Amino acid sequence: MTTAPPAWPSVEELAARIPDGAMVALPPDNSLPSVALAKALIRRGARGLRLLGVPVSGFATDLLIGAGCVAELQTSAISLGEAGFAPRFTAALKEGRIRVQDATCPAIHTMLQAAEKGVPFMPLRGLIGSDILANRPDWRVIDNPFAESGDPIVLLPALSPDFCLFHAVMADREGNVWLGRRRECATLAHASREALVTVERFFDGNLLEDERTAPGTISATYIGGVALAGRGAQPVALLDEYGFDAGYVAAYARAAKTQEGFDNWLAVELGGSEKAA
Amino acid sequence: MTTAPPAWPSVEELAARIPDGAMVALPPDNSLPSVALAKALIRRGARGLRLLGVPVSGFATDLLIGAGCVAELQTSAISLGEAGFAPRFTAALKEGRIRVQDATCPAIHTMLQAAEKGVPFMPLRGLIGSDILANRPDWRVIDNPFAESGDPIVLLPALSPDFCLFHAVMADREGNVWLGRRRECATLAHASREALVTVERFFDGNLLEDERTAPGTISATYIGGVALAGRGAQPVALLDEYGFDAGYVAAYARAAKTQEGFDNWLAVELGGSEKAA
Amino acid sequence: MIQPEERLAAALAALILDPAAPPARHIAVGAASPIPAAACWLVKKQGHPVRLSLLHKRHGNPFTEGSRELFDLTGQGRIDLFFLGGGQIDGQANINLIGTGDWPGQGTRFPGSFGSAFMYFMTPRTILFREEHSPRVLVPQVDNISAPGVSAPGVFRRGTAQALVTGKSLFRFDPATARFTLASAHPGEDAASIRAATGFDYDEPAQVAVTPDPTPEQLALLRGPVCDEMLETYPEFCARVFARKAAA
Amino acid sequence: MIQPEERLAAALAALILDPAAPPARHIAVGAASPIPAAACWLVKKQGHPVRLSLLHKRHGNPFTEGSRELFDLTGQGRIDLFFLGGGQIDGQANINLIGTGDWPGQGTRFPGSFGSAFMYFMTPRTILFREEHSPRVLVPQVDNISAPGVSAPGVFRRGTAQALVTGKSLFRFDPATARFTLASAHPGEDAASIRAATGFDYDEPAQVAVTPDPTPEQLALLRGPVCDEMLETYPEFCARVFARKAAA
Repeated sequence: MTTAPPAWPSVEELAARIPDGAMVALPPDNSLPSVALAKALIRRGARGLRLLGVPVSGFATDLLIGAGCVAELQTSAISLGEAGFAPRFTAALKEGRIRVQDATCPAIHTMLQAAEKGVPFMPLRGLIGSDILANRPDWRVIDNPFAESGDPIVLLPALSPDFCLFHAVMADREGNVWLGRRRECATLAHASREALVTVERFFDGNLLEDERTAPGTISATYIGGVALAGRGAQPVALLDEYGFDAGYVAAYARAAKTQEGFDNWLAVELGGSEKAA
Repeated sequence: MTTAPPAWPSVEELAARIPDGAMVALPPDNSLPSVALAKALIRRGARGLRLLGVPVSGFATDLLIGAGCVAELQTSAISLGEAGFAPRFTAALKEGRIRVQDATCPAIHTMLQAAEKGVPFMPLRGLIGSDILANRPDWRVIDNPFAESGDPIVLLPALSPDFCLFHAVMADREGNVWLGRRRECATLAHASREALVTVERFFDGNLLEDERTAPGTISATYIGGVALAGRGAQPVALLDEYGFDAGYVAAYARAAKTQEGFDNWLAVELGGSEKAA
Repeated sequence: MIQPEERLAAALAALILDPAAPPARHIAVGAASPIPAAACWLVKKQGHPVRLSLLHKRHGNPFTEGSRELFDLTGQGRIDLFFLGGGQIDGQANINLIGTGDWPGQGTRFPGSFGSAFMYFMTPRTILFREEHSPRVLVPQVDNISAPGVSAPGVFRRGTAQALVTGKSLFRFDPATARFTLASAHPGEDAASIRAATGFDYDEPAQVAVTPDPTPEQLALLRGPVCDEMLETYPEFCARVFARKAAA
Repeated sequence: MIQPEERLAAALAALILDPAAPPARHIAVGAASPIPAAACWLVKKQGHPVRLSLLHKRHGNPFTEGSRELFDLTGQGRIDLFFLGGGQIDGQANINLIGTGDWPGQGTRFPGSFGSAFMYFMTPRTILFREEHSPRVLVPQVDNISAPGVSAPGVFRRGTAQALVTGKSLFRFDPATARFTLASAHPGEDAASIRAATGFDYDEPAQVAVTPDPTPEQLALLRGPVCDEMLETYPEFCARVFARKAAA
């Protein structure tokens, strides 16, 4: 039984809440990024965004970089998967148009967990001897106070993105959102000041009331806004709803080898919508 | 469609894997402790257990203390809820028969999260000025290395219980267990060396395959053993399956005011089974 | 007839809505706290936008990570107000949930500190609530500190007690002086009876106000929609105070 | 005809089962690693009890906390073996996934370090795998270190590289000397051709063994049940190597 959704904002209205210069976190291509919101940011001509890959970056990030929306990227890796390196990222890095801060996957999770917990830092093993650490003056090495003898360990500062954007299966009237096993988005929502979410459909009930939907639900407490966006993760997969569109991404990768090719691809992609200046 | 479960051990066999002196973690009365396993430990005459309340303790802990199975208790609180203080705990503390280590709820969660993450410690706000901290020589205060001026903060060491015991709704052939929204048991299972689980019923399929069951499932990776125990949480509630039996707990609280009353209650409760010496 | 619990709920609701205090957009209510829960529901049913997280609600419990999620939420600064009690509460707003006598409660053992040693620091405001108002509970100095009323400069702390509400009166707390001031006495009490029943020293105005009665509108809400919300979690309380029983 | 990928999978399987190495009860396989994945499935289909966590499996993905759960699992010591590659790999087993030239890859930028700076320390053993065997990839010293091959005394580390497998040969790694030793050359290669294709210095036995062919039983498993398991995640690989296509 489907009824009309409540008076949710449009995807464009949601994107308009994200000011230029904001730190925006995106999950990777296997964990429900909202490509719909990324495209809306491009349509509104966002500038100076500081993107965070949680913990790595993919299609939506390359798109935003190509469209000139991004000033900084913190991530543990960026690629288009089988379609290879992220072409607009690589070009922007070469041309000095974006600042890149390299991390390693568990470090990004850990910084978000520190923010989730409200502590100023968390430790993480590994990292010592890596040039990642050598290039992160914001990370510290201390001697483990619980060890008998010297035991250096890295402390990572808490990181609270201004916004995180993801795409879920459904949301209810309260603003609870359901995304099944992809519960890592919950930590991201907890750590972010505001989570903006697109969903496939409206759920007419309370997702937290039913024991069967509750465990895959993120409470509205953490959700700043929900918009309806059918196939809003596409070309990325959404659980068992739809698969990864490898052909679409491969076509993008070919087109985006040059800025001109990217611009043409984007003009077609954004269709009738006015393109960002 | 229900079929016979695979060749699982009995509750008694599961309890037999827990040696005397082991550190055993139990969730509180609102979060699926396995009362069935606690009773099996009493039947086998377990001794010297070191219990951990995650983060508080309830009915099963008072039962184990009354039966003489417990040497130590680390917890943030212990009570029988509406039925009042935990009588066998209080008597054992008075008579010096158990060692009690007081904590505060988020500290217990944090110590388990440190173990889950494989780090030797994690920080936590609060606590400074509390006598809990003053009585925990194993907790440290350091100056936050990320602060500009002095900012004392507590570091808590990682804590890995030998076993954790909880009661879930169902388990599949692989050993995956489903407990719905009570996902805090996942952190407990991750942090513990072995999770021993009782369930209401067998699930004939793979709980991690289906997007609807996956988010409330704990992977078999963390599960040391599963046994069937119908109403194995009773008198505690199990999600929407059955409620808290307040009358049963109130009757226990009345009986357990004295050791004699407890012993009589237990003799009836354990029925035909041989009572622990 | 106004029940004492109804008056206390109304008094707590007024403190929640205190315009001088930091806003209470999200309130968490712990175990075995029917009167604070009634106060929160009263505020909500009066039409104020507030999110309530009731930890012991069985159906529709908002947390999928158990109590850890509450503490993390609070760590994030998303919980604005919490209620705490104490087996002992002293004049500096220290609370003792451990027990009397030597550590860990060799006299009378209380249940334990729960999350108090964290929540008291991390919420912008705490309302202390204890129905029993006696020199046994309100002591000059607690035997054991579960959570301190104030902290040394430099110790991270978002807030302190806003007030202490008992079965006899309402005290305001001033963290700068670490002292309570009697704000109002419930009907039947006066300055002298409060002083006699209180083990700690506190400040007192020349004229002690009377804690107001709930309004008829508040009483109607408490006995109707507030009770409806509380029946599942607090059946005994609802039967006793509102003379209402849950459907079988 | 034995495909090169089949030989590599069999060589990796032999390393996984190496009785001298710590046991591999639970192996995790990262993104875009069809040959390591085939090796793991081969071990499993040969009847060895091993748990496989394949991070990019869409259906029945074992993780409900995403990749954080993999890193936590590894932190707990529950992952025994992991595979790592590198845009550059040097003679001390340092790996570079960042890029060539100045930080952060001003020459050729690689995708980034993923979890390597953690996994390389926290798994009891790592198998380095890179099909391209050239002086461009196997360098005397990596330009940027994503994860170091060995660590100073006192730095917490559970293990190091066990071996490096390429399209031309198999090297063993000795963490005590931080050097590779050529263990076998694949058919068509010899000591001289490996030396010429390798940018870093390494040790070499008097007689270089030839990497063995997969047995007929292994080939049957690879082309049958192993391919069945991999079709969904690696359709292109299965089509190319095993000439099998997923059902439409």
